[in-house]
Amino acid sequence: MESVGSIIMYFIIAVAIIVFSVLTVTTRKILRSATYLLFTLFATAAVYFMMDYEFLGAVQIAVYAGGIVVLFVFSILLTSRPGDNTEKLASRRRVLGLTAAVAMLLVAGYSLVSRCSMFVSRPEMGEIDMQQVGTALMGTGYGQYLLPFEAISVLLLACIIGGIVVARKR
Amino acid sequence: MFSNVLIYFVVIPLIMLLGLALSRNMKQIRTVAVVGSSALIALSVWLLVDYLQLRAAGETAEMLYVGSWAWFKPLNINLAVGVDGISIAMLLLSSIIVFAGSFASWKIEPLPRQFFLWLILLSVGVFGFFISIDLFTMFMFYEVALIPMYLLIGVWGSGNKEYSAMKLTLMLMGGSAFLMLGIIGIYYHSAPEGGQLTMNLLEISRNASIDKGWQYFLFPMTFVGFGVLGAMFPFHTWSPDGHASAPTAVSMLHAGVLMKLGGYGCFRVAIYLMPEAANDLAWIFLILTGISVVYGAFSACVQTDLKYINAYSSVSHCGLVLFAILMLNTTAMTGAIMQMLSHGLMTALFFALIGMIYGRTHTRDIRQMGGLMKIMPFLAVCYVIAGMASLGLPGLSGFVAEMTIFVGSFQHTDMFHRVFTIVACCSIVITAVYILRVVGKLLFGPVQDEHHRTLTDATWWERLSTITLIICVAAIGCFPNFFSDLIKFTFNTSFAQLLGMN
Amino acid sequence: MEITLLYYLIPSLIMFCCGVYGFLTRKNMIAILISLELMLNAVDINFVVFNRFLFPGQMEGMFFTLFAIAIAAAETALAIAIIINVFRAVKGIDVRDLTKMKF
Amino acid sequence: MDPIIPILILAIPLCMFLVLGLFGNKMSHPIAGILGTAGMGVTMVLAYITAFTYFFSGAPQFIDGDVHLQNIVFNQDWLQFTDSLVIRLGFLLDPISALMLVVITTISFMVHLYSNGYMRDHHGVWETGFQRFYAFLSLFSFSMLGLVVATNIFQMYIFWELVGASSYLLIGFYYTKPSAVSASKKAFIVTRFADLGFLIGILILSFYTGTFNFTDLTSAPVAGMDGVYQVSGETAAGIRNIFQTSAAPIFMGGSVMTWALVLIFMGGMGKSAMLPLHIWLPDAMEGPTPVSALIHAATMVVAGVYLVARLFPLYLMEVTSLDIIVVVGALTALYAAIVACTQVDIKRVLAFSTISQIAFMMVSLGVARPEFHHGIGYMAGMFHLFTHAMFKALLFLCAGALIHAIGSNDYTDMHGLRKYMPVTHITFLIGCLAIAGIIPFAGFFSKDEILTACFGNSMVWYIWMSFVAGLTAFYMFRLYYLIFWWKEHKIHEGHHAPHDQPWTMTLPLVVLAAISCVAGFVPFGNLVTWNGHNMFDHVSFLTNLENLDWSVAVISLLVAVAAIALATVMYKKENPMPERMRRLMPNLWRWSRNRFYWDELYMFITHKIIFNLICRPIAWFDRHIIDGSMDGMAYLAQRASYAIRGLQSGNIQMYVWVYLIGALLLGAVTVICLI
Amino acid sequence: MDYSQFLAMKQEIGLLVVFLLVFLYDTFMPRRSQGGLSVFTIILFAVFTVWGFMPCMGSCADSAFAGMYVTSPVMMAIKGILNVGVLIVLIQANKWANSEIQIMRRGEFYELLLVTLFGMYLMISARHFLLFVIGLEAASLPLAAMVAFDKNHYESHEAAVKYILTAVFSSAIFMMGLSFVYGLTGSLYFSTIASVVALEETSAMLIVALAFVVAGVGFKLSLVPFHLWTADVYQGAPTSVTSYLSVISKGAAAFAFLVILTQVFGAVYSDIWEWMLYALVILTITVGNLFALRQTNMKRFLAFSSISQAGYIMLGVVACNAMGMASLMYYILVYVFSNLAAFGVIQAIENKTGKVGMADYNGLHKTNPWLSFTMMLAMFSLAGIPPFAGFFSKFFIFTGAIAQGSIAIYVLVLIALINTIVSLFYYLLVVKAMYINPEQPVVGAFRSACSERIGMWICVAGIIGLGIVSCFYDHLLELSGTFGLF
Repeated sequence: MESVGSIIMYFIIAVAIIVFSVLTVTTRKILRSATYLLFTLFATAAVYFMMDYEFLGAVQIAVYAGGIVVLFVFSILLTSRPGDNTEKLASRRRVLGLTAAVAMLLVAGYSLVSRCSMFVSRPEMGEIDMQQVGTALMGTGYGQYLLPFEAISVLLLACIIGGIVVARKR
Repeated sequence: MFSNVLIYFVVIPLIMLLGLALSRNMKQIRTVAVVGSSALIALSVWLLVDYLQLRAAGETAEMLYVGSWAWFKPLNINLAVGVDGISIAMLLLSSIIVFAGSFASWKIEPLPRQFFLWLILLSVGVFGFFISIDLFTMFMFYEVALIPMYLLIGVWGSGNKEYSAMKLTLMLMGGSAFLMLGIIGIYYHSAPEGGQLTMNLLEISRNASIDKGWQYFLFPMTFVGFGVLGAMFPFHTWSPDGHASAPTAVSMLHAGVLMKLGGYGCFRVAIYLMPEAANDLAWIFLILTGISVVYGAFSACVQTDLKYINAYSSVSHCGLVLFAILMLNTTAMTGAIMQMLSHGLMTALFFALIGMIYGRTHTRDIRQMGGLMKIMPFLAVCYVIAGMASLGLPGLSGFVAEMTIFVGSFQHTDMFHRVFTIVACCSIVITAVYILRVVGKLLFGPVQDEHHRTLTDATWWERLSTITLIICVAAIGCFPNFFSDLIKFTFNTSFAQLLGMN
Repeated sequence: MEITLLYYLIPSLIMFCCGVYGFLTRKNMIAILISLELMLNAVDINFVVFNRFLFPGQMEGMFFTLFAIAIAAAETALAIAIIINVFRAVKGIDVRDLTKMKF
Repeated sequence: MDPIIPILILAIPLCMFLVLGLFGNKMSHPIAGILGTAGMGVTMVLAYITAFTYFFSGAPQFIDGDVHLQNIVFNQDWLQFTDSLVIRLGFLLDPISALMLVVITTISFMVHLYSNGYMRDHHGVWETGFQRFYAFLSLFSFSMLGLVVATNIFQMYIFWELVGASSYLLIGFYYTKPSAVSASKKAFIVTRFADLGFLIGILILSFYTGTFNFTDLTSAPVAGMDGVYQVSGETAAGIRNIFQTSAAPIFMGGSVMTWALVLIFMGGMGKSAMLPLHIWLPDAMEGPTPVSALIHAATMVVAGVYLVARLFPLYLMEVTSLDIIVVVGALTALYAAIVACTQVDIKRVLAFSTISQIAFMMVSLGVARPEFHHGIGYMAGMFHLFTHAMFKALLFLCAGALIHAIGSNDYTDMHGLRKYMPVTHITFLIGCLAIAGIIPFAGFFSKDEILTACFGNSMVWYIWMSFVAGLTAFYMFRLYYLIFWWKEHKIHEGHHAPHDQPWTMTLPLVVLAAISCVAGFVPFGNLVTWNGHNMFDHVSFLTNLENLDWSVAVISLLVAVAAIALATVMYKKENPMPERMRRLMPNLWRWSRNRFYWDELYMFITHKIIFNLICRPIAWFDRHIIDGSMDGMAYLAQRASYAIRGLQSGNIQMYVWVYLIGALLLGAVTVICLI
Repeated sequence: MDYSQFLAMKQEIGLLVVFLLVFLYDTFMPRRSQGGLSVFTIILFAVFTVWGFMPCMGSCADSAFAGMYVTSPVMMAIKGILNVGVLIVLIQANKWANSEIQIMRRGEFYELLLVTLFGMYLMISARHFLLFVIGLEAASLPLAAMVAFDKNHYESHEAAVKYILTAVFSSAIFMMGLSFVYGLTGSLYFSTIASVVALEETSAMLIVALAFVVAGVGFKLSLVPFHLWTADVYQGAPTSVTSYLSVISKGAAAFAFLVILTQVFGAVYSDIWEWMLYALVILTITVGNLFALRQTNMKRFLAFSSISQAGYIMLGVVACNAMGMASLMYYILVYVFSNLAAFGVIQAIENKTGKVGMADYNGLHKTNPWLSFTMMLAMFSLAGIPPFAGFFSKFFIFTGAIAQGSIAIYVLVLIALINTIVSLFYYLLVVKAMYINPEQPVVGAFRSACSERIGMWICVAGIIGLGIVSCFYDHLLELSGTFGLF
């Protein structure tokens, strides 16, 4: 049995996620869209916190909200021209989008709902301390992630090089 | 490996390819072509003689000169060779036609070197096919023989050549698609449960492990696959267009040898390996081939293009080959092989002559020509001889082959088969109609086009080419028993117990 | 009332579908990228809640999310670079203008 | 008998053919002519030796008491189909083959000789292709000789085809003439069609009996057996048994054996120009006249008769088939005789006369029964074959001489030639008398015996054939008078008066005329009978005369004389009677003149039906349906390619949509199918 | 923590060393010796490639990081095949990379290329989905940058956008699927997932997860209907990048696909994904062929051709046996040579004249006989015509598939075989353009650069030799036998 507080908290977060997600993709102004994305990301971070993954929540806020959204905002400012803000949607396109989204919802939803293990409630678990996270990140054993960590560093390096090459004027 | 004589049937053309690649002028190209093809004839004649001696000495093995060298070892795919009387006959036929074809394209233009390269590559495939007894190698050589056709027709052809070349290639490759499936299927049923799978024809037939249900599936695959090349109705339509557009030597080689690959394959793969299905399903294909015999002949009656006439006639004659093979008795099958030889030589002769005539008159429309007997008597006489061979005049090859087929087919105990034999017999009349129609319009009668009066008769290389073929046609027609015995021996050794034939 | 696993999965799924919808309907390429972020984010939530609800003894889901965030950042950066590049070339970022190559 | 002579008989003409065919155009014309003629002469001598040895040497392998035996001089395997079915090339010597050897070589030699003159124009310029002509003649002689000495039915078929081909080549000798080309084509195709029947007949026969050999099919009489049928008892029983017990003894109302025999007879009908298949023979007159004499009068066209005679014992087993032969023969005889009465082209008259006379032989064979006069019909048929060969060749050669002199085939260009060409006139008259059946010329005896045989079979056929005999006399003399009498010959300005031909041409006429005069006295009954038994105990020059059935003979003589008289009245002097006759029976005249429209009927069937309703639709079907469906597949692929190009719209959102829906469908469908 | 485990990753480490050396050379070498960069890279990579085949690499089957990373002779072989391909790409790209426009970016080109190759290595060797995803991203994100390399061409930009957006979308779908898998099994280790899947009964969630996973990897393989980006990207990207995309990237993805399906989901082969793959294979081959029929741009044409080739490659996966795997690898090997030969010619002509239309190839054999000869061999090999290697690879992949034995597989193979006819048609169109079309040649006679010729010669040697010389396939088959997947 959950505490009432956490239930209320959940609903707030859930509603925030849903509403801001919808707004993100429906709002006409691109800058608003980025803002709603930011809210969604915050809501997501809140979920992480609720799940007791504080570290993850922090990363979410730092990287996503702090990094990516800023990137978006800059690029929007860089690329937007007066009059660009409003876009009208052709109804055909909207229908296509809706069918795809609804189909996705139905299929994935059905597959989730059809499984009974989806209805378990949250088991008790203590907080994960940073020590554990650090060990897992730097370890080579089962359930430890040194190799992906190293690999992603190469990936990031490549993306940096790629980004530079692409962005370079000539 | 090189101690086996059969390998040289592939090696010689390969050396020729090398020689052609190195040759610089027309003279060298011709030298290579002539020397190489003469070597091939010599080799096949030597093989024939040696084979007969071995047989006379009491060799009773199904295949002689058998050799097998591992290729893709884990799959047990080998480069396996071996010949019996039938393959030797086919090798002989091929080498003769390659020889005649080289002379027929003495003055080919443009790009003579490339032309000969492709032509010889084609013959690599042909020879390889006939010496192989491994399904994989056989199939590989089969396709090697098909693809040069595209360029040979496309580059050196005439008329609507692009379309024809494409159609021919695609249809034949379509056939080989079925074939490939059939071969792979056979491979997986080539040995009893747990045995070593094999592609070797002899071993597969010895194992006899393809159960009936699978035979029903695989037999049509392989038969249709080869049947397309054998111009079986309704998969024959590549033949008229393809032949019409092809240059002379290519028509010769294609109708003369390549179409035989179809018949040979039908018998060596489809029937030899799956006799039960052949026996049970023969009626379906008998109907189809019976149709192609009569249908091809009727179609030929109204064509106006010389090559079309001959192509439809090939449909009819090759239909007879498949028809006879399906009769599943020694005589009819012997007849089928003889018909292959006969048709190969005679149709090559036809195409050679048509090519020569076309080279002079620049038309193949029989309505625009006439009285050529007066203008180019040598070619005209040869044409008449070819025509006579085609309509089955005794003393030429067509007669003996057709009669063996008819007599053999009529020995079948089933009424259905005999009735169909009679239907097939009708083709001899229709053949006479269209052959004489052409001869009458083309060679006899008054000269139609005054410009033709200035044309010259055959040159020496053309004469050589045609005379070679005529001699062979007459040789088969006059001494059929020699060939018949050569062929029949195979059926008596390898097929008799298989089919429970007399 | 019990807040079960599904209660978290449904919003995340809706978020994902919103992302799909946005990708399919928006004209602005940056808006499309934003939609993509929604989708990736939804996936992250999934991993986390699965981990938390079903397999609390380990941290695979969490770490996956961690790395996924990094990857998302990288691809967003690269994508924005490319989009800006396009903007330089065609002076516009309407995705519907990018149909020169077709059929 | 030493096989060297028989081999030479076949080999010399073949060699001549090869030599003349391959090297002919390197030779001068006279050498080619002399070579050919000499070759044929040698062959003739050898054939005479052979025949003489056979009939009169008394060697035990040829004759056993008073029975002529069948002797296989040599027999070489040529093509082995199965263990029992083997084509052999051999030399069968028996009465009919010996007879044919003589006939063929004689006529052939005469024709060779004659052609030396005929194939030159008045100024002595040789025809183009003179050497080729001789080569073909040799080829024909070879084939025909091979045909008659065949030891098995397939050898016969082989040479049957070869004679057809040589006939084709010779008819089309003047290949620049379209009519000659089409005539040769027609001849070949019609006979080919008949040969199809022959072939099928052979197939059926060999399927049931398991043999091709004549000696097995119609084995020689066993010594001491007074068999009704020439087939030995065992064989006969065996063959019947085979046919009766085999799977399908009855097929469409006839026994299988009847069918086989009728089909074989169909081959004979084609070669011998019996009724529905006769149309090629009149056209075949487009060939040079010596060819007509050799092939289309004396030898090849009687091959059908020979075939029936050869298999006669088999036919006797199925009397139905003999009845069919009689009906066909009788109808043909009458038809041809009627047509011959109205033709203008003299060669055509002779051609129809040939058809009619061959039909006589056929009828004769058909009515022959062992019960009646030891099967006199068989003997009569062969006898008539022999005599007819002589006088018909004579007539044709005369016609050739006339044509050579006049330069036209029509009697309207001739008339009153008796003064200009006396030798031709006399020999032609002899020929006419012979064919009309006037005693003592050859035709009288043979025809009389045929009528006797008919009489023995049925009254209807007797009357019918007598009537035809009368018609024969009438149209021959009509022709004779129209050529040599009727009115004075008109010589065109600048033309020489017609005159007799050089000796090379007249000599054969004289020789043949002489033979026609005396051939009737040959005691055929002791040479050629259906079972080899001699018919007469002792033989003299007058045997035939002594053994005549006078009641029949007198009647036939009367009919013939009456017909000649009628012809004399009508055609000796120019008068309007023929015109009046024509008005009297306009329809009959028109139909007869147009040969009862058989050609038109065939034209209709071949062109309108076979060509336009079968060949063209099939060709169309092939191009548009079969080929079209192949092209259609390519077209469909192309269309499909265009139809789905919208998928690749260039719009990335579309791409993603397809991607997503694809993935979802993949999942959803699998879920639906599996759960 | 045992860092010596990194030593198990010999090839990855080696590749990173190459990458670093190139990076350092590019960054720190003085400007005047920059000219040697290309040669340096090529030689370095050649050494690395040869080293990969050295016997000292051993036939070690090793796993590290608690099973997160696995290497075995088969994987070494497939990596070796990729190396060869990359080497050829590098050689062929030399001219383009040193062209005036690209010269200042060529260092980055090499670096990015090596990183993507590293990503592919990870895809192949990963036995953990996180590592796999990182490999996948490393193999696709830098490629987007490479696609955008041709700054002067608008198409290049368009292609890059299309590529990166769909790639990210696809990886989102893929990760969604992964999250489902994780939810089902509680692990991302292949071995653990496999054991749980084998125990569980089939559920809708597993199927949907599998569908998403298939879609995600199918995107890289450009299976229909996940293929739509392919043509545009291939057409727009610089030709060197296109050739890289079409062979190397596809080959790695195909192998990874095989590994995932058999190692992770092997237990539900006949239940679920056999049928999914049937549908995908038929669609891929057919649609790819149909689109290819009417292409006029050579690069776009080869894009569709490569789509249908991917369908054939998938037959090796459908087979789900050792022979299928060997055939798949062999197919990739042959495909590398055949396709790169074609791209080599296209590149040579494009570098010289800038023309890539099929009509520009009309009458090519008159002016450039060797180029057209190479092109023809490539086309024949792609179409599967003996005695060229393509024939053998097709034959073996069909044989491998049919080894599975059901009637359905016969039908599938028959459909594939019938499609080969369609493919033959369009391959012959190219041959026709070069040899048969009567028009005057568009492209004048020229001598292609030395590096291009070397590249083409290698390809031609491969096309001719790979099939006839049987040891390649035999070796692969032997290796697959030791893989122990099935």
